[in-house]
Formats: sequence, structure tokens, C-alpha cells
Amino acid sequence: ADAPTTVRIAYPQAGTNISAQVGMVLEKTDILKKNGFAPEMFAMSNGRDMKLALVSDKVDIIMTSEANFVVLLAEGFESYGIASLGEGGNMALTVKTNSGIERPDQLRGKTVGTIFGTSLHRPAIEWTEGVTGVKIISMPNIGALVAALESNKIDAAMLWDPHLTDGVTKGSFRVLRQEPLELIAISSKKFAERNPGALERFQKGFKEAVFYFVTNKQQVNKWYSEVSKVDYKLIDKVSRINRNYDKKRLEKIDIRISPTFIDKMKKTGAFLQAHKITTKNPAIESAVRNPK
Amino acid sequence: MFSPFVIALLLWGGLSAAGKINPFILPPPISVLRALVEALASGELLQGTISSLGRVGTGFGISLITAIPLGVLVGSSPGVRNFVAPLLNFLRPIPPLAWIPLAILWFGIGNGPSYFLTMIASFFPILTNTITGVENVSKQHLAVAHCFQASRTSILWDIIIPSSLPMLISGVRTGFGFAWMAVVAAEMIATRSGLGYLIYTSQDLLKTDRVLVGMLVIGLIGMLADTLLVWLHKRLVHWV
Amino acid sequence: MFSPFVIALLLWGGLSAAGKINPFILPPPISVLRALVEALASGELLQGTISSLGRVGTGFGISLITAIPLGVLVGSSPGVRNFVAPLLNFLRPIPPLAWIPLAILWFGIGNGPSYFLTMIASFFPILTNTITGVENVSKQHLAVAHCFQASRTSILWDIIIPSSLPMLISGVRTGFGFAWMAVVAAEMIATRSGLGYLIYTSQDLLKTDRVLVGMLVIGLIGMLADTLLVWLHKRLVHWV
Amino acid sequence: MLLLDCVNFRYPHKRHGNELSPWVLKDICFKADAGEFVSVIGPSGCGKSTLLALISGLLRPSEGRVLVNGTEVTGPSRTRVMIFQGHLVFPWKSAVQNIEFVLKSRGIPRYERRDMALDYLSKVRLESFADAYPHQLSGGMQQRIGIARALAAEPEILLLDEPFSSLDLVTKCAVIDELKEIATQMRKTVVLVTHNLDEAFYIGHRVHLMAASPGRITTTFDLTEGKPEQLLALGRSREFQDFKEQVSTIMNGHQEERIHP
Amino acid sequence: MLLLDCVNFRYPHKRHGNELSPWVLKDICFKADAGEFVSVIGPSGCGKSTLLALISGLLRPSEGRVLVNGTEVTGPSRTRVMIFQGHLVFPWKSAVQNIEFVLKSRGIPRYERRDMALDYLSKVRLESFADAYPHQLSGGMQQRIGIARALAAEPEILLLDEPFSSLDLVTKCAVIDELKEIATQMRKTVVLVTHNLDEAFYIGHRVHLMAASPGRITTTFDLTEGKPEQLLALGRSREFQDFKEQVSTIMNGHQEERIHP
Ligand SMILES: Nc1ncnc2c1ncn2[C@@H]1O[C@H](COP(=O)(O)OP(=O)(O)OP(=O)(O)O)[C@@H](O)[C@H]1O
Ligand SMILES: Nc1ncnc2c1ncn2[C@@H]1O[C@H](COP(=O)(O)OP(=O)(O)OP(=O)(O)O)[C@@H](O)[C@H]1O
Ligand SMILES: [Mg+2]
Ligand SMILES: [Mg+2]
Repeated sequence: ADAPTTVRIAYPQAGTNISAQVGMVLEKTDILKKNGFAPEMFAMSNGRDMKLALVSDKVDIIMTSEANFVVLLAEGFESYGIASLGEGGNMALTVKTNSGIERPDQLRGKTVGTIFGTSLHRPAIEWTEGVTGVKIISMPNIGALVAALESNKIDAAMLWDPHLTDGVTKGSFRVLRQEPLELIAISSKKFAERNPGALERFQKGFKEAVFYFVTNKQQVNKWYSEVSKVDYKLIDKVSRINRNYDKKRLEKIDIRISPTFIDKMKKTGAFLQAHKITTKNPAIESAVRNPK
Repeated sequence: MFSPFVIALLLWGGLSAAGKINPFILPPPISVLRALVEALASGELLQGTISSLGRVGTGFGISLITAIPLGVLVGSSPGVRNFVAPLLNFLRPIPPLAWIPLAILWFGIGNGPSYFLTMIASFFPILTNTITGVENVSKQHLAVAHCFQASRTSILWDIIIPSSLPMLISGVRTGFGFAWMAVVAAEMIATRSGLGYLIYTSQDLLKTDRVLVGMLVIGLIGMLADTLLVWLHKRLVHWV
Repeated sequence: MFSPFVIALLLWGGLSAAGKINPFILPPPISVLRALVEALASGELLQGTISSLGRVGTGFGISLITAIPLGVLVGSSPGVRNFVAPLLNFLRPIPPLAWIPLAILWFGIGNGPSYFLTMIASFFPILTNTITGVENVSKQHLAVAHCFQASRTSILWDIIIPSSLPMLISGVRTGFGFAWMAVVAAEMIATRSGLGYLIYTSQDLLKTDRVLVGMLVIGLIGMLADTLLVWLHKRLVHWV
Repeated sequence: MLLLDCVNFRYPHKRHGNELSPWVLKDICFKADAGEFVSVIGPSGCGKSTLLALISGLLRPSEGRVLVNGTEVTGPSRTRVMIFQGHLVFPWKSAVQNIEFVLKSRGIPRYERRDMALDYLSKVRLESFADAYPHQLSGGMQQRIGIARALAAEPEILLLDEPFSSLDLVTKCAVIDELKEIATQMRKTVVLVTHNLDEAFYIGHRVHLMAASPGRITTTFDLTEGKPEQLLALGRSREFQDFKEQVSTIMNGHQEERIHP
Repeated sequence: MLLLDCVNFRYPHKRHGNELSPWVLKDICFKADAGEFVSVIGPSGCGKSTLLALISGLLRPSEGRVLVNGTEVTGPSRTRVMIFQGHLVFPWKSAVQNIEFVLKSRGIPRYERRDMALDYLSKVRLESFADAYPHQLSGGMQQRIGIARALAAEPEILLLDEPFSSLDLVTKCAVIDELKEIATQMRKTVVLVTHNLDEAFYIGHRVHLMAASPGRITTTFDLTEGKPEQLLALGRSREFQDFKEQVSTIMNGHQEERIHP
């Protein structure tokens, strides 16, 4: 047999559902080994550092949210979107439960917190487009966003899961508008060129990993719960939104980057460029390498 | 005088041209220059510098006027030292990130937290050095002052401050450096201007050339401030 | 001795009980205590402390063995000073965040960047204070040493180091504090242990009680280290 | 009036565990009226500087009391001022600023200080170096700043710790005469510590001779008669020759005693 | 052999713009053979310490040259060693460590140093304070560490800047006799700066009298005859009385000259 292909994979260690669980499956099972890989797993903290690791050629594949793929392409880093992990939960424009605001258009003259550079950036602007005098501000992390919202320093905040579901369940926050956050696996072009055929093998293994996850939910969610200290039940609840979560057969697992997802990323690309956040509106479609 | 810069620049340019440096991490000098020109032309750089200067200046200024008096107090009174030193030593290593939620709670969003974080960062070097400086004032010179029944203010201004000046200025230099370091973390909180803002947004967007422009300006300001402080030191501590 | 802590604790507990403090931002003492007990029981806290200690220790150790000799060199030779000072002054205020990309490029992901970032953070206070300390060594004591034709090593160890010791230790104290500050930024990069990791993941997951546990341990370590350094200072600088 | 009432002193021990430090001064009793000049001589390390520090209030006696005009000395006061052995001028202050510092303590308003300070400097012949910093001055010049500084305090009791050790004969004579005149006019009490018998004899109405380990007063000379008008004329004074020989005999005796007790 | 060949010196100016600083020393010429003792006396601030610094090599002449055995002095050397005015002992080193420091410079191996250092300390009668730090010692004791330290360097030329100013008569006599013996035996050249005419006369084979502004040598006394065996016996020496009167007359003359030139 051929020597196993070395593959270095970065995934978010906490704070992003699905990516974290699938990453842990890749790390703790021998699925990739069976597919001819010698994997090295890096649990990283945020999209910024994963992007940096990818462009520095310290990792080959990162698992992250759509906005990062758009940015990588927009800045000219040659990379492929090789799989979708499906929905990682929701992201939502929220207010405090006792706030009088019911709809986004009531945010006139109000302050909305988000995190620039993440997937929370675009919806914050898009969903408040046309509301006069709305002020969009950036925070360093979710903790800061919640602190600001809780202490009434801002009127609304973009949040994502699991805090979103957690806060809503506990009755702290109310959702004004939400949409699923979609996750993507990105490979550097270098990796694909260095290892012909590896992408296909990886995609196969990746699909198996997702399958392992959804068929061993309890075990995997427990792993994740131990690391993140997020309640196991909450993880399960948030994960339910994922399209693969209840699949019972490997063939039913869908890791393709769907045309709708591509459209969404295109929209993001155009949006970022229109707001002068990126310089280029990248060609998304040609950078997508869906499994055969 | 600037030769290490010249060497660094040549190395950087040469290696970049030879394709030895990943341009996503360290773009060639020419693209940094281009980014610099663009940022200058759009007025964004000037405005950012002014914003950050304002934030750093305020935070650092608050540090100066709190850390130095506190340091003198702690350094000259064992009672005060025993009371507050444990708390100060406890707070010293707490990272800025950990302060952020409290900063928002106390100072809202806007410039408040920036002032607070740059203040926290520059506070401790100034404080520690002031305390040490004051504690190391010559016992003999103090005895002379007591012998002449100098007033407390006179002892402060005529003995303690001049004696501890070298240490104090050294702390101020370090503190100013750290205030700038902190401004990046600070400008993540609800600001949309400033060199820190420029750096961290550009970093998220992989615009490394713009990151470097921000670093360049921060570095230059630091150098300038330091030159000023060294000059001040030479003027004030002329007797050694 | 610990009275400011007692006051702070009472205030915190009282206001929490009265519902005056938002538990998302500052949970009541009792839940912090519970989180502390849990983190202790699971062994996670001990292991995290050891990991961070290792990283801080390494970075800070590298700082010590590079900044002190460099400081002595720069402080005692105007030639070296004129050559490297501008570069050092330029680098001093560059924020850790801005170093992250280069840290990843140079040191990969894993512990390398942590060592680098904690090193950077503690390097400059030690350096600046060492330089100032060396520059302020009594000209007269140096003249005595020259008169006796003391060797360069003897001048270093018998005159320069003892004279600048108070300033040096002051720099080391500040540096150690900053190394801990930096460890949070450092442990964002691909580590999954450590107090910094604990703090920022808990913050991201809104587990403020766990954030406070991390801060508590960092604060305690800082206090402990400082007590040690103050004791060392008293032992070494016994002649003032 | 200055009165030392059986003063004993030991330095608080710092480093050698709980073993008590030795007595530095033992049974020191003497008194000096206003206008009286007392000289103290004795071997190096016998406790002369310590004695002055006790009178100044910078140190407190371990046993016994120091009384000035009947009240116990509990701390330093501008009325008892010291010229320190080793000068201890402030290196960060120019000659004139060193004096102004004292004038400020006395509450002299700012605009009067410089002129007054220059006046004191001229008493020690340093007016032309008013704006020089100590590191630009010679040892003797620094010592003279110390003298002028003490004069500027206008104390009732002047404590002089080897104040003329770095001065040449001519300068010394001038400064001593200046000092004597001021002190006599203002009826100041002067305690002079010196190793120079000429000075001790010429200045002191009384000379206390000390011995070491523990520091104690062994002999007191009363010298109100037979003094020449000038320090320089001392060599021709019969009384001074007697004094000198007595002192050296006694000091040599002390020395012997220490070696063969 | 030590030779000063028309040495002029001014301090490089630091603060007063481009105005040149005044001459501190002007036309200093003298020579001293091995085994010769030279005393230098003169008013405070006339440049005596500066002169010693020039000989030691710590300062370089602005004009003229300092030669030792025919080669020009370009920097400090252990063969020309100074006892500094103001002692300048290292406060962070105990008495014995202050001496060991010099022995280390001489390349004495570590295990021999302490014993040797104690030996030098005993020459100045400080052996029982070997492990005390300067701040625990009296002024005179610190001065004696300075003396022992210079002796420990075993130099060819000893430069003494008011080395006995804080010592009492008895201690001084003992130290001077020790010093004289060592210097005579080893044929050292000694240059002594002092304000004490007794010392200058008793020690110097030759005495240079200096005047100030600019510092220059105005008179030289040759004193190879008529010296008593003991410093204490000086009072009875006819020659010394003559010397003393001459010196004071000349110095007073200089003084007058400065006031009414
Ligand atoms: N570093 C300096 N810079 C400028 N001038 C100086 C410096 N050191 C000394 N002088 C000046 O040089 C002159 C001679 O000083 P020096 O110390 O040699 O005198 P001295 O003869 O040793 O006096 P003393 O007997 O008081 O010790 C003095 O007028 C002094 O003001
Ligand atoms: N801070 C101190 N701690 C301990 N011992 C001290 C301290 N200061 C002085 N001594 C000791 O006290 C004794 C007397 O010292 P003091 O300075 O009073 O002597 P002195 O008579 O002034 O001597 P000199 O003529 O040499 O100045 C000395 O033996 C000295 O070692
Ligand atoms: Mg004394
Ligand atoms: Mg001198």
C-alpha cells in the first residue's frame, strides 16, 4: 500500500457547533487513517487564526464558516471549498426579552452589536439596511457582546449558537430575525496539488466522519460538552437544525456545497465588496470542489 | 543611526523578491508602500492615528496621574504598601481580554473602555518602577532632609522625585509602549477608527499590507515618544 | 494584609445578593467558588495551570536570558545603543495581536507562538529597565573599578549588576506580569490547555464564573511570584 | 541648654539572628549651655557620629534621654542641625539650590531665597560657584556647601561632624572664624566632632575625649583660658602643646588597653 | 619614574554652550623617582584631585603629557592606584569583599583571596570588621577600607587623595607608619594630597604648594632633613615650625592676590 498522506486539519475547538464535533470525530477515530491519511489535528480558537494557519501553509484544511472562505478567495489565496458541514446552528439578531423592540425596523437610531470579520458581520448590516440612524458596532467576542447587551449598553446584538438557543431558552433574549449559519471545509490548493486524488479520499472520509457523528450523537456530543463545558442537552438541541443530524444511512449524508450555499456566499462576496470590506468579489463557483 | 532598519528593509525586500516570504504573512515592501499611500490619500490613516493618539493619550495620561502618586505613596509608606500591594500584585497579571466585559459594564461602549484598557496596560510598569524608585531613595539624603525638618511636599519634590526620576522615566517608557499595545484590544470594542481597528480588521480580512501600515505608524510614534522621553531624561537627570 | 481583598469580596457578595450585579458579567462569589471546586476536582485547573506555567516560564525565561544581556550591552556601549535603540523603540509598542501572523509563520502552531508572545511581552520592560539601570551606574564607582584595572567581567558582575539590581528586578516584576497577560492571547493559537485557554473559551461560551476562576489563579500566581521577587530584592539589595 | 542624661545606644540588629548588637555608646552624660562650644574627639569608630545623630534626633537612645531646654528630643528639628560627615549634598541640586532647600523648609518666600542663599554661600567663599552642581565641584567645595546649608537653617544647636576635614588651612581659618562669630553672636550651642586637635582646642570651651568599644567619654578638658586669637598661632601656644601631649598619651593608653586589656 | 611634562587641563564643557571651560591646571611640571614621596598641598578647589586623576590615567591632559618610566599614560592601570577622596567603597560589598575585588583584578585565585584580604585589612586595623558592610561602618572605617584596597593592588605608584582626613591621630600614625614602611621597602612612588601640613611635612620628601585659578605649582619645599621619627613629635621640630609658617604666609599671599590681584 502507499504511504499515508499527511494532512493537517484545523477546526474550532469551542464555540462552533458541528465543526467542533466533526473535528473531534476526525481526531478521535481512525476514519481518516482508513482512508489513507496520517492526520494532524489542530483545535484552534477562531476563524482569523485558522485563516492565518492556512495561508502560512501550517495547515492544509480548515473547518470554518462561509465568510472566511469568501475572504480567502477575495484576497487571492488559492483554495477550494471541499465540503459543507451543513448548518452549525442559527445566527440571530436579538434583543433583551424585556425590550420593546419587536422587529428590526424598530431599531431606528439604536445600536446593534456584532463582530466584524465574522459571519455575523453581513447579516447585521443586511438586516438593518434602510433603518435610519442604526449604529452597527463591533465587539471582540460573544462574551463582550452579551456583556454589552445585558448591561444595556447596546440595544440589539448578533448572536450565534449555542449561546443563542441557550439565552432564548432561559428567557434572556428574544430573536428578531435569524438564519442558519453554514459551515464549510476549505483546502489549500497547494495541498490538492501536492497530493493528487487526496481531496476525493478526504471527502469520502469526511462524509464517514459526519455519519459517525450523527450515528454516535451521544458519545460525540459528550466529548464536545466535556471540552466546552456547554450542557450536553443544549448541544443536542442546537445540533438538531443540521440537515444530517437525523440521517440513519451513510448514502443520505449530504456534504455537498449546494447551489443555495454558493449563492449565499456569492451574495456575501458582493456584499463585502460593496461595503468596501474586501477589494474583490471573488469567483466562488470555480473554487468549489464538490465530492463526485 | 537607522542602519538596522536599512538592513531589515533590504533583507525583507530581497527575500520577498526571491519569493522566499509568504506574501499573505509579510507582503513585499512595495505593496506595503502602496497601502500606505492609499491609506494616507484617503485620510483614513491620519484620522486613525489621531483617534488612537487620543485614546492612548487619555489612558496613558490617567495612568501617569494615578500611578505616580500611588507609587510614591506605596513606596514611602510601609503601611500603605502592606495594605494595597497584595491587591495590586493580584491585578497586575490580569489580561486585558479578561477586563473587557467589566470595562463595558463600567464604561459603556465607545471610548470609555479604550481609555480603561490603555490605562490598565500602562499603569503597572509606571507603578512598579515608581515604587522601586521611591524605596531606593538614599536613606542618608532622607536623613538630611529630616534633619532640616523639610516639609512632606518638599521631601517629595526635592528629594524623592529627583532621586527616583531615572526609574520613573524608565517605567513611563515601558508604560507608553504597553498603552499602544493595548490599543488594539481596546479598539475591538465598538470603535470604527484608530490604528488598532485598522490592524485587527485588516488582519481578519488577510490584508496584511494594511496591518503592516498600522504597525509602522505605531512603531514610529513609539520611537518618537521614546526619543522625547530619552531627551527629557537627559535634561532632567543631568547630574549623574 | 489581605484586607482589600476582604473588602472587595464583601462588596461583590453583597451587591450580587442584592441583585445589583448582572450575573453574566460578574456572577456571585458562590458560583465562582463552585466553578473553582469543579475545575479543581476535574483536574482541569491544575493541568491548565501547569501548561500555562510552562509556556509563561519558557517565554519569560527566554526574555530574561536575552533582555538582560542585551540591556547591559546597550546600556554600557553608546555605539551599540545608537545602532539598536531605534529598532527596539520601534518594536516596543507593536501589539501582540500584530505579531500573531509572524508567530504562526515562524513558530508554527502549537506551543511555539506562545513562547514567542509571552517572550515579546516580558522582553521590553526588562530591557528598558536594564538599560536605564546600567546607564545610571555611578560614574565614580566605575572610575574606581577602572583605576584597579578590573576585567570587563568583573566590572559587569561586581559593579554594574549590583548597582542596577533594583531597577533590573523592577523590570523583571513588570515583565512577569506582562508575560501572564500575553498568555491569553498566546493560548488562542491552537492550544487546548492553560489558564488563558480557560479564560477565552469560557468567555466565548459565556461561562463568566470560569473566566473568574482563571483570573483568580493568574492573579494568585502573580502575587506569589511577586512576593518571591520582593523577597529576592530584599536579600540581594541589602545595603541600601 | 543641651543635656545628655546617661545615654546608652546600640544599633538595632539586622542580619545576625537574635544575638544582640554591641553597645556603641555607654553612659554618655554631658551638658552644654547656650553659647557654649563643645569639642568631641576620639578614635575612629568610637561613636562620635552616632552621638551627633542622637542629639539631632535622627536616632533615639536605647537608654537614657537627650534633653534640649528641658524637653526630650524625640525627632529631628531644624533647631538642631547637622553638618554631615561625607557632606551629603544633594547631587541633583546646584550649590545655591542646596541652600534654598533649607530656606524653603524655614518658610522663606521664594523670591527672597536666592539672595539669602548666595549670602550663605559667600560665608564659605563659594558665591562664584553658586550655579555649579556638586559633581562639578571639588571635595572641599562640596563640604563647604554642607556648612553653608547648616548655617542657612539658623539652628540653636549646630552639630558639626568633621566639618573642615577637606579644607585647606586658609579656607578653614576663614570659615571657622565666620562660624565662631555667628555662633557667639547668636548664642548658639556648638558640638564639634573632629580628629584635628588644633580645631578641637581652638574652638571648644570644653573637649570630651572618647574611647571605643563601647564608646564612652573618658576625659574632659576645660579650655576657657590660654587660647590664641588665631588658629594659625596655635603652634606657639604653650597650653596647646600641653593639651596635645596629654591627649596623645591618653589615646595611646586607650589603644594599649584594647590590645592588652 | 613619574614625570609630568607641562600639563594643562580643562574639563570638557557640558552645559554652558560653546564658551570654553576655564583652565583647571596650568603648566604642571614635576617628577618623582621610584621610592620618592611627594606631597601636594593647596587651597580647596585648586585642582589637586584633578592632578591625581591625570596621573592615574582616569583623565587625560588637555595639553602636555604624563610619563611613567618614559611611556605616556593613556589610561588607568593597576600600577598607579588611587585612594579616593570620599572613599568610594562599594556599598554592596563587605569590607573584605571590597578588598577581594582588587585581588581578583590582580588574578589572585579565589581560595587565596580572603586570607590575603584579611591581611590587608589588618594593616588598617579593620580585621574584626571584615564582614561588615560600609553602611554599618563609621566614616573613618570606610576610609581605611579605601586605603587597604589601594594597598591590595600592590601598585608602583600610590596616589593618595586626602587619605587620612577622617582618622584620629593614633590610628593615623599607625596607618601612616605601615604605609611608609611598605612604600619604602617596595620602592613605591607616593603622591599625597592633603590639607594637613603635619602629614605633608612628615611624609613628603618634597612638598609642592599649589595656587588656584588656574591650578599651578607656586613653591616647592625640599624636605629630606630635620624630620622627626614620629608624626606626634612634629610639634617639637624647629624645621616643621618654619615650614608651617612659610606655607601659611605664602597661602595667605595667594589669597590676597585673588582678592586684590
Ligand atoms: N567634572 C567637573 N566638571 C567641571 N569642573 C570640575 C569638575 N570636577 C572638578 N571641577 C573643577 O575643577 C577645579 C578643581 O577641582 P579638584 O577636585 O581637582 O580640586 P581639589 O584641589 O581636589 O580641591 P579639594 O581640596 O577641595 O578637594 C574646581 O574648581 C572644580 O570646580
Ligand atoms: N547603621 C549601623 N549599623 C550597625 N552598626 C553601625 C551602624 N553605623 C555605625 N555603626 C557602628 O557604630 C560604631 C560607631 O560608629 P560612628 O560612625 O558613630 O563612629 P565615629 O566615631 O563617627 O567614627 P569616625 O571617626 O570614623 O567617623 C562603629 O563601630 C560602627 O561600626
Ligand atoms: Mg563619624
Ligand atoms: Mg580634592
